[in-house]
Amino acid sequence: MNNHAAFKFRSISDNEAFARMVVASFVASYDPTIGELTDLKTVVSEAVTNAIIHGYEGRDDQWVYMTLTMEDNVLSIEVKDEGLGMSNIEEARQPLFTTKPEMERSGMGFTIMEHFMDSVDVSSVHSQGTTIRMSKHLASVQAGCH
Amino acid sequence: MNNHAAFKFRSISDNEAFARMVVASFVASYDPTIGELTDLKTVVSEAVTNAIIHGYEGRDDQWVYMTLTMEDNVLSIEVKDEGLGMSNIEEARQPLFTTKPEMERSGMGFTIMEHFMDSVDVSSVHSQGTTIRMSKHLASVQAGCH
Amino acid sequence: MAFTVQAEIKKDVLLLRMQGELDHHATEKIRGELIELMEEQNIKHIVLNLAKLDFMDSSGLGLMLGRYKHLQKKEGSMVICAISKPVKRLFEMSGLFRIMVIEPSEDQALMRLGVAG
Amino acid sequence: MAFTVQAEIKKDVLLLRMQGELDHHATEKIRGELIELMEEQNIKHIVLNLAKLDFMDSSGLGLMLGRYKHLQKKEGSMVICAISKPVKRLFEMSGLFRIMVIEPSEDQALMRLGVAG
Ligand SMILES: Nc1ncnc2c1ncn2[C@@H]1O[C@H](COP(=O)(O)OP(=O)(O)O)[C@@H](O)[C@H]1O
Ligand SMILES: Nc1ncnc2c1ncn2[C@@H]1O[C@H](COP(=O)(O)OP(=O)(O)O)[C@@H](O)[C@H]1O
Repeated sequence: MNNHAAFKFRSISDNEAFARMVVASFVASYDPTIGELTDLKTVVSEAVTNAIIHGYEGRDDQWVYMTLTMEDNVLSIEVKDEGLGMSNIEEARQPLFTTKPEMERSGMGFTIMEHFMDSVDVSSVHSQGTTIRMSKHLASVQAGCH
Repeated sequence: MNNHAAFKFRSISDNEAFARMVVASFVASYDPTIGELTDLKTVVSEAVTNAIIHGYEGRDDQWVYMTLTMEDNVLSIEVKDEGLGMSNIEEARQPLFTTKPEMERSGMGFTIMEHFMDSVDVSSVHSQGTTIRMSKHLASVQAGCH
Repeated sequence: MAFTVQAEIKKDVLLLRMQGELDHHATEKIRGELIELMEEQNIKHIVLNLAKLDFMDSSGLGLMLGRYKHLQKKEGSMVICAISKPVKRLFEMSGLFRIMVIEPSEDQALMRLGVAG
Repeated sequence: MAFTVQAEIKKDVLLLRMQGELDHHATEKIRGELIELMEEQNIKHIVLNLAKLDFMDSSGLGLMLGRYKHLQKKEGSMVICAISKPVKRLFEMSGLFRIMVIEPSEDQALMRLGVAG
């Protein structure tokens, strides 16, 4: 069964947990493995946190957008902000690279997304915002439960 | 902490459970009581089910819209469809009234919403769709956890 | 959280142990099978064990009322047992408490219908 | 699912038992207090018991790396114990496994720092 959902929510840090629960709820009916669930929650957490702290630099009255699409065996996740954007995407994706060391950022966000998902696409326009598109093939869905 | 989120998702019956989990996740950080959680999940289930089976008469390629707003102590929930609408709202809200007895509908959906929420507002335009607006004061939030 | 049901037949009594969340999605999945089973096995009474039913909404009420009406025609009855607090509230609100028999435990429910043990 | 942490001090060792979900929201809440506590109590080593940590992302890694660097200046160490599978994967991926000491249990972690029992 294919499915599609789209959201927007406020750029407050409480919504990091909310976004994780939303993705977990969205895939629940496909009987994902615990490992898949953890991976999906982790990458959503990374992308939404980045939108809040890098995109909006902590302003809590902005919108973070997320869309979830389940098509055949593949879950696609898009996380978007209309914040600062970034100038050098290549550099940003390097492990341990961060522009906010004073916030004790580890610079591992993108590395984690790339590691846990099959594909990660980043597009960003300076002072207009950033969109992350990720996809992952879920083994459990392929098994034909749905 | 006030919060706001808006969603749309496909009119498939799997999304009844999804919508319930979304509302539960949205209020999770406010430490609701188990009773409050059950009430909220139940009314969302009623409204989303109605959108799917009455609004869209089972067509599974349409959108159901939900917005959640937490403001001060009050959670507002709006569930909207762009389906058939209804001609007589007064009648529809009567306990045990249903236009789909052949589907074994109990006709208790609106009664349950009214019973579990502080306010329920229904607006509907024939062949344009139906919007349900409900609100509930959450005791736990008042207690000042947030 | 998905819905599952475990069925057991004792003479003309169908014992259903429900688990998970009984909403419109779940009722659509089981209604047909349930009706078929009741006809094939000539069921006269139903015992519903709701101990593990985490959630139910008005679609669940509709399913139960539907089966209740079936049984009434055969002068059978529907006995509900081990009902949880949230589901109990829904029963009270909808008036189902007035037409169905409620027993605290599965044993007591089966006893009432003479098929215990 | 909210994050909570229970702190215990044994000589110059700070034992932290973490519970729930350690994300950016949670790190922002506890970082200040943690730094203060470490300074006031002259902490040299930290033992992190992660048995009940259900979730962690790169913000949690950042918090741990931050404290690790603090301790390093005092020639102290950070010992992680009772790590769960999902959190372990994150540690492996990020290379944290190479710089931190891992012990299977809290007792063994405390023993290593000479403050067991
Ligand atoms: N949504 C975003 N908007 C603007 N900049 C971003 C966004 N996401 C990531 N970045 C930039 O990419 C860098 C690396 O991101 P990441 O790998 O997640 O590490 P971290 O969040 O720890 O800094 C960030 O430090 C930031 O400069
Ligand atoms: N979203 C909707 N679109 C169109 N009609 C609706 C909608 N929601 C409710 N109705 C009408 O109101 C009636 C009563 O609804 P409700 O009390 O939920 O009972 P039930 O769903 O069991 O019929 C329905 O039978 C239907 O005719």
